Parts: sequence; C-alpha cells; structure tokens
Amino acid sequence: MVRPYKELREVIENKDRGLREKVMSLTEAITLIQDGDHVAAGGCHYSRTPMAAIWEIIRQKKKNLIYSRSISSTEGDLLLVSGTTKHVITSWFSPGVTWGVSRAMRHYTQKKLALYEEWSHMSLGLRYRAGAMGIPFIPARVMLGSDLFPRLEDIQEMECPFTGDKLALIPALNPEVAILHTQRCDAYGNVQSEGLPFMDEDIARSADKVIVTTERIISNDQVRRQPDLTSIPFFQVDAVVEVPYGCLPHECYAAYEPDFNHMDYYVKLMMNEGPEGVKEYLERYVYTPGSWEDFLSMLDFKDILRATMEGRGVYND
Amino acid sequence: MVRPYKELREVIENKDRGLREKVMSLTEAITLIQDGDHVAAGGCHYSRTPMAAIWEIIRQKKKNLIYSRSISSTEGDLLLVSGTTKHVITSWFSPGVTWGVSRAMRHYTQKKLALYEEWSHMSLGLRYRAGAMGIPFIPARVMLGSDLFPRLEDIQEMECPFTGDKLALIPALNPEVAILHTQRCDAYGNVQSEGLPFMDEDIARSADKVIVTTERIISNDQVRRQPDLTSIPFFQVDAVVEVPYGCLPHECYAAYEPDFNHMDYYVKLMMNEGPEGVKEYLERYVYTPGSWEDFLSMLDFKDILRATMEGRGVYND
Amino acid sequence: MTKTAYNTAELVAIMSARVLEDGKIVFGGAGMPLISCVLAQKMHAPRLTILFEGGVIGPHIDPHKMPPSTNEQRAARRGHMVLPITDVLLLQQRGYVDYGFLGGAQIDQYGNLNSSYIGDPDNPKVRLPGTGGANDIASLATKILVAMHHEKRRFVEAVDFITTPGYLQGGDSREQAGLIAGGIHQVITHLGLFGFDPKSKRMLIQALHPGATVDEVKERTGFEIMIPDEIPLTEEPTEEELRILRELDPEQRYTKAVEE
Amino acid sequence: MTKTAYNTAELVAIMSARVLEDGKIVFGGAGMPLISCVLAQKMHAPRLTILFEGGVIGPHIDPHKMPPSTNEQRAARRGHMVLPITDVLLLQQRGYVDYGFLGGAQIDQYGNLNSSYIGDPDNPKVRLPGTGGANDIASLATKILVAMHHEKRRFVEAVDFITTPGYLQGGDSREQAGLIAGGIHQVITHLGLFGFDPKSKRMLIQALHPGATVDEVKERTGFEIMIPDEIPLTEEPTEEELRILRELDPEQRYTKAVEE
Repeated sequence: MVRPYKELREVIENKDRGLREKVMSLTEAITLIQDGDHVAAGGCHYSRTPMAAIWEIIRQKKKNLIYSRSISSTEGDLLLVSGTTKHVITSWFSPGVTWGVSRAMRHYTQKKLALYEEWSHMSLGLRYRAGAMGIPFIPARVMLGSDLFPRLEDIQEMECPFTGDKLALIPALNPEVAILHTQRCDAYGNVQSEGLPFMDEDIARSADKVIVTTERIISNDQVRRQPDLTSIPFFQVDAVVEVPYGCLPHECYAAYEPDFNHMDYYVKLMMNEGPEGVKEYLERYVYTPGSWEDFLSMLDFKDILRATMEGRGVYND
Repeated sequence: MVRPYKELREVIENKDRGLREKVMSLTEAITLIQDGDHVAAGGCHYSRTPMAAIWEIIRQKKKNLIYSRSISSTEGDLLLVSGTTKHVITSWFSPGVTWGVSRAMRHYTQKKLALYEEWSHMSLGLRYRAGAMGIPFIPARVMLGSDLFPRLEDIQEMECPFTGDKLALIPALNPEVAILHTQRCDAYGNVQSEGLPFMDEDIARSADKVIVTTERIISNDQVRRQPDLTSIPFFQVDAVVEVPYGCLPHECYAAYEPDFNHMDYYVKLMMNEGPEGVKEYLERYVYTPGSWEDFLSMLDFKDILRATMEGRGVYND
Repeated sequence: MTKTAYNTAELVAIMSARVLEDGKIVFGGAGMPLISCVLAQKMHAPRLTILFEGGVIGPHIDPHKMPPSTNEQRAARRGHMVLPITDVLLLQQRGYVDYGFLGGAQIDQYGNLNSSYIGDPDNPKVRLPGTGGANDIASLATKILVAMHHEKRRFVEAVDFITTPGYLQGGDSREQAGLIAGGIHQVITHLGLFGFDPKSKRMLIQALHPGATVDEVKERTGFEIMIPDEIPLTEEPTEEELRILRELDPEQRYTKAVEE
Repeated sequence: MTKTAYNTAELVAIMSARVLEDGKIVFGGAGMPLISCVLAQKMHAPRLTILFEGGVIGPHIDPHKMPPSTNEQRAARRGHMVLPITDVLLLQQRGYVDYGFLGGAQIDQYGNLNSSYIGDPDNPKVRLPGTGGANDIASLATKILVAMHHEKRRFVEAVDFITTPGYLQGGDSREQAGLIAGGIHQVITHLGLFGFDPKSKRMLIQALHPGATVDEVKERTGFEIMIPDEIPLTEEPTEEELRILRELDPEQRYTKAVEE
C-alpha cells in the first residue's frame, strides 16, 4: 500500500529535526520500533547488515514486523524463525550462492507460515527511491511480462503519455523504521559510509525513523571537513549507536570480511536441522548472551582477526 | 520532445565504451559537437562552468545549438550574442543577484530573437534525471498551478493511479552533448569532482556524448584507490581535456573563486552597452586570443592569485 | 544613549530573522533571505539549519564572505553535506524543510509571486531572470516566508505571471491544483508582518512595525488588504541586531535603502 | 603430451568466457558467470568491463579471493567506481550494458528463466531464492547470456514461473509486453551453444561442443529444439584456459562436476 503523502509529511514535520546529539544504547534505540512496524534494513545480502540491531530486535521480542531488504541472507532466517516477522519483502532470500537455498525460508514460505513478497532488485530499489523523493511511484521497464508482476498487489502498468511506451509503475515504499550500519557517523547522525553504498541512502530518506549503528562515532568537525562523503544528513536520523563489529558474522566494507567459519557453522546447522537448528542457534547466540559484546566474545578471535585483516585489506592494495 | 527510447539506446550501444584513453585538445573535443545539437552544460550559475568549452564552441562558430543548464550566468549572454544559440533551457538567467537582470538576455528574449524556455530548478533537474534513468518522465509535485506549466509543450498532468494525487509529469531531457568541468579526471574519463555536485552526474548519464574538461588529469590508480569519489564512470565519457582554470572568470570549487574584477568589468560593459558591449567582449576575449591560455594571460594575475587563495581556502578551515 | 538609525531593508532583514525559530530547517534563497538566516543563527536560533539550492546542508557562512549566490563555494562553507541540486530540492518534497524563504519582485493578494515577466508574458516590458528554485520551494516547503519592500507596484491585485504559487486564486484552489502540502505563511515588509485569511486565503495585516500605520499599508498596497480590529506592534530592531547585521553586510550589498 | 581432462562445469565456464568480446561491458551474476568474466579478462578480453549488482564498475577481482556473492567487498576490489545498487542496475536501463550474464535453474523453449518456484507457485515443491537482479538484467541488458548444465529437468517446454523474461510466449510477445530493448542472445551449456529463431523466438542449436551429438541434445531437452542443417563444432578447451580457470577456482566451488 502506497502511504498517503500528507500522512508521510506530517510524520517528518512533527519530528525534532534540529541539530542535537542522538547517541544512545542499542537497547534504547531499538525501543523506537513498535510491533507491526515495517522495518527496512540497510546493506545487502551479507554485507553491511545491521546485525546488532536485528539481534536486539529479536531479543526485544518485536512482533508482526514487516521486514524489507535489498537481498536477505541469514538474518532473514533468524527473523522468521524467531517469530519477529511473517512478511519479508526482498529480491533474493538465502544465505549465499555457495550455501544453497535456505531451508528455513523454504519451511516458512512453503508451509505458508510467512509471506515472501518478491520484487526484482531494481524495482525494490526504485520503491525506496520513490519513497525517498516524496512521489507515489517511479516508472520503469522491468517486471513487465514476468509472473512476478501479477502476484503483486501494488504494481501497475501504464502507457506513457509522451512516448506511448508500456511502462511498469513501481510504487513507493516508506518503511516506519530504517536500520542501517555504517563505518562512520557523528553524534548528530551525519553518516559517512565507505565503499558499496547499496540502498542505504534511499532507505533513510524513505523511512519515518532512522536508527544508525556505527563502527565508530566521529566528530562533526571531521564531517564538515569532507562534506562530499556524507550520504545521510543528521536530520534524517533518530538514533546513533556505537557498535564496533556490528555486522558480524556478516561483513562491513574495509572493516572486516564475514566470519566465514561462523557462517559455515550456522548454515550447516540450518540446512541439517531446518527451523529447529535455527532455534538452537537463536537460543545459544541471541537469547543467552547478556549483551552484543557477550555475543562477540563467543566468536573465535582468530577468525575475527583474519576477517579484519582481509576486510581492511582493501586499503593495502 | 521526449526522444524515443530505442533511438537513445542505439546511440549508446553503438559507442565504443571500452576502457581507452580519451585525452585530446580542446579544439578536437569541441569538434564532437554538431550544429543544431542540444548541448547541456554542467555546474551551476557561475560555479564549475565549463567556460573553456563554451569559449571554444563560440570560436568554432557552432550554429543553432539548444543550450540547457541548471542556472545560466554570463556564459548564456555570450552564447546568445555570438549567435551560437537561439534556444536556452534553464531556470534562472542572469549574471548574479547582485549584478541585476541581464540586459543581453532581455534584449534577445523581449525582441523574440531567442527563446528562453523556463523550468523550475527541480523540474529541470528531474528532466536530466529521467533522461539519465532511461525513463520518459518522473512525477513531481511542482510546477502545478503556475503559469510556467501552460507555456511548456512537454509537461503533463496526471491523477496518480495509487493515491489519486494530482501530479506533474516531468519529461526526460536527453541532450546530444554534455560539457562538464571537473577538478579531477583520469585519462579514461573517470570523473571525481570535489564539493557541490550540482547536476553533472545526471547530465552525463542523460547525454549521447560527454566532453569533460578538468583542472588535472589524475592516474587511474588514484581513482581505484577511492572509487567512492567517482561520480561519472569512464564509459560515459567521450573526451578528456586538461584545462587548468577552465572555469574562469567563473569559479571552480576548492580551486578558485570567480575573478570578481573581471566579472564586474564584463557586467558593467554588458549592462551599459547591451549586446554591443557583449560583442566587444567577445571580440576582445574570445575571438582575438590565439588560445585559451592566451585568454587567461589577459586576466590580471593578482586577481587570479587572490581567487585561487580564496578558492583553495575551503581546505584551510 | 541615542538609538542607531536603520533603513527599510535592514528593518526587513531583522524582522525576517526573528520569524525563524531555533531548531528548524530553512531553505534560503539568495540575497536578503540568506542574510536573515545567518542573522537568526547569530541571535536566537543557533540550531537553525540552512539549506541552499546549490546543494549544501548546514553551512557555516563566513560573515566576511557572504556569498552573492547560493550556488557557489562560499555558500557551501563547512557544511555537513553537499549533494546534487535535484536532491537538496527533493528534500522539500519529502517534507524535511520547515521554512521556504524567498524574496519577491511582485506579489498579489493571494501570495502568488512573479519573477518571470513584467507586463504581458507574450510581449513583456521586462523579462526577469525566472523562477530558479522559487517555484519548487513555494510548492513544497511547509511554511513559505517572503521578504520584500512594500510598494504599490510590487503589491498588486493579480501578478502579471504566477512563477511561484501562493494560494493561486484563493480558497482551496492551491490544493485543487495538486499542491496539497505547504503554503505561503507570512510576508515580511518594511511596514509589517502579513498573513493570509484561513478561508479566503486573502492577505491580511498581522502586525505593524514601529512607526508604520494602517493607512500607509493601504496606500502602498494595490489591492484591498484585510484589516483585523486588533493589530499588534513589533519590537523595534535592537542595537545588537543592527550591529550583527552590519557585520554581515558591511557594504550594504543586500541591505541598502531601496530607492523608489 | 596428453590433454588435460575437464568436467562439464569447466567446459561451460570456458565456452561462456569465449563469448564475451573485448571492450564490451558485462553485467555479471554470482557463481559461474563471474568466473567466466574473469577468465575472459585473463584470456582474450583484457578490456572487458565487469559490472556487479552490488554496485561496482570495473573491479579487479583477486584470483585467490573469488567473491561468493556480487554484493560484497571482494567483488568491489579496485573498481573504478562504487555506486548504489539501484543506480548500477539503472545503467542497463539507459543502455550502457552489452551483456547480461546469468546462470539458470530452469529455462524454456523461449528462453524464459525461473528462479522463484519449482512446481505450482501457490503450492511450490521448492521455493527458490528469487530473482535478485535477474529480472532486471534480462529486461534491460542488450544481449542476455545464460550459462547452465544441460538436463531435461532444466530445459522444459514452459517454465513453472517466469521470473526472468526471455521471449515470453515467443514471436513479438516480449516487445508487446513493453520490453522493447534487449533479449536473450545465447544459452551456453555443456553440450553446445544455443540461440533463438529470429521469427518464432524458439531455441535452436548454434554449435555443438566436441563429443556432443544432436541426439544427446534432443534427449536432454524437454521441448522440440530447432535443428539447422549445418551445425559447427566449437574448439576444445585449451590447456591455457583450463590452467587459468583452475587458478581462479582451485577448490572448484563454482566449477565442480554437476551430479545429476
């Protein structure tokens, strides 16, 4: 459903968009999310995933979230099996090409326990972008003729009044909350990400609220010295949380590659045991640890060290 | 007129988009422009204006060009009075707020010697963006209800099929040639501009051909070390010309501010003498010098020195 | 001590600055709006965020280097972010901008502005520079503010050309045209502050500046302006406001007395 | 000297690499397409520019660190440019991309691909991961290439679900649907190269790999494939191609023999 323009504007207009510090704890930040909210996650697949935020969302037992993301990897399994969401909007859903098709995703979708709403990667991107631009749709030349089109409620076709071309009208997507992870963000919420931008910028502009977890909190002075690097301005952000290694076991560009051993361990468990395996993982790595730091300390430091050396290696070339 | 999609694609598909060096002389580069072409200029107002390219266009006596730009300053006067264009598409047309209304622009438009096609700044930006995205239009919530709307051939209104909102449909603009000036570009055409991006990126993607003048030619190795800074990829560019101070008397972010003395001199001449004054300026500063370097050497070095110190001063703070 | 004298332009600049609340976001045009925004930051609104059309968010303008345009590097000094023109303008369409702050050459009783043509658009007496971002700002920003000198030739019953939409033909005509958000909020002149009737959308007097009278307003307004029974007076510019303003514009490039 | 043996996956990777011309731009999917692109660069096409969905232009992939996904930092190594996913995909809509290079789970006689559902979409036997960028690439890229293992269960008369448009129902149905540019150009399998009839848009045999026969193709194809009178043979993989390929994928993560 495309949300009414006036409603979208009122939410933004009623927010305090003044320059103010927004640094808070992970727990505090995630309480900004309500049951039933549509939560969009930044990054793509197993890169720059806001994993710490998702981990905390599951711990806070949020219910009936709509979850959308460019491409969903293992975090999608966790959200399904934990009962956090029954509705995932994405373009591709599995841990990764070399790991096969997620058995958890298959279980929940094939048994109709959850809906996987499938859009092409670009059309999902255009949905966030239309939402970010304050328009109800963007025309495009994809999805046409496919069987994806008729399965979607909100997509339409039109004949272009200028050219007569047949176009797909891709509807705006405006999540209630965006959760993003970045390498650099100041206390006000000015985000300066490194490397692959994915869809984060559009997601932030399309959402009512934005929660940013960051590898480090940099000074506003640094931001102002390189305003070219800012991708999300402070007034779009509601919470800033400092979470080093906040994407593990996924990667964060130029900071660390995935913890492939932990990924292999998870995927093996999930593929062998199905949802039961994921429940076992949730119990051990999400519900039991006292904090995100406690979770990190359960990982093998040698693996993290290697992932870090590989990750920051992009600056060694 | 919105150009047909197939025609736009064929032009791009038939270009050699392989990695190759494109460094050439200013004269050579400007010969890529044909009489009657629509030429879009990057930068905005008197900032990052591709002045050297425009200077050479006038010297090569191009005829019946359509000229479009975000906001047009003194370069627009020169193009009108030199007879290069009779059709300017922009959102604001005069040297600058403190210099008053261009008497040259008034003369040519009021006497109907030329057409000034007026779009709002954002709708002109959306025209380039639609052209850059390969779609015939982008919907927007501007221009509606104004007297600008009915004076334009190509703009339309529609009721949104999703929300029922009344929307303006902003038509794509795909120039034959884009002329852009940047601070940094490699020999292949990878552009890494500094500071205000203006509309350059969309203009480059919307055009059939792209001519880049640059303060310096950097190595491809530098580009690859900071791929985050690249705004225009090499395969969109047809010509790379090294032209230090290529925006004078306008400014180039972090390189030099405008030569305000020369601007004052020009504006005084233009405002006092009208088109005759501009002709005098053209004779002296455009037709007579043997080269762009000869033009630069006619400026007062003390003024350039001050402009340079002010310009690069953004990195002193 | 004796009061410092001030000219009409300075009065408008100061009264405009006072309208801007702290912590809000303002999209500022070139010239006087820019001066007023910076003045507001130095007075009561240090957390006022300025957006410029050139593509910058939250610049720190150097008082000794006021940019003659909002599309140049001086206007971008020490900003949080630089971004494409189209995108900074789109932020308004998304609803992020509280104030759209414009100057005007000609305004009418419904707050429509003209910066395109004086006279018949097909045979204009004067072809003006055009809309720039004004049409966008006035179509999208939540509250439109207009600062101008109060003269009969500028305050006309109907503008020669609607470059920038106010309430169009009044009533609900703005919404009917598709402009369902925002609208013109206040006009600041050297005589007073002016708003718009909630129903008819015709211009009305909100307040008068010290020394200004209703008769003077009527005399300098080319249409019938609505006059409430109670009309408050504004506070005279303070010494501090004048001092800071003159630091910002020592050569009075933006605040020189208007010749009529 | 004796010839090095190779498996069917290696054959497909090498034959695919040969299709990619130097100086062109290819949008590569994960897995085998990626391997073939890098192989082509190391063989005959050093000026081949690779685009990845993750948002990178012209990366230098480290042969010893092949990225398992095209949306991660290994896939972005030493690129000319990184950009948002939506924008890198939009470059295809603008016409910049020569080849869209995909793998496929299931293909039909008109080149439609299915990566969404095996069986009835409303009660699927298997819910597959989905389109990712495949629908976009196949709707927009100038020439679509598909690399896959040749099996009857994969080469079906009509796919269970059209995730990724080929020529839809054949004839001009693709254009009628609004997909007026591009189209599926070639299918590369371990048996040969396959194209499409210009008029009916049905799949036909273009060439066979050494050792493959028309009967084997017919036997492994679940629909009636068009067979021309003259069928050329492809050149066997060279020692050099095999050597480089195995450097790229020493553990055969992407080129292990397919179990049927």
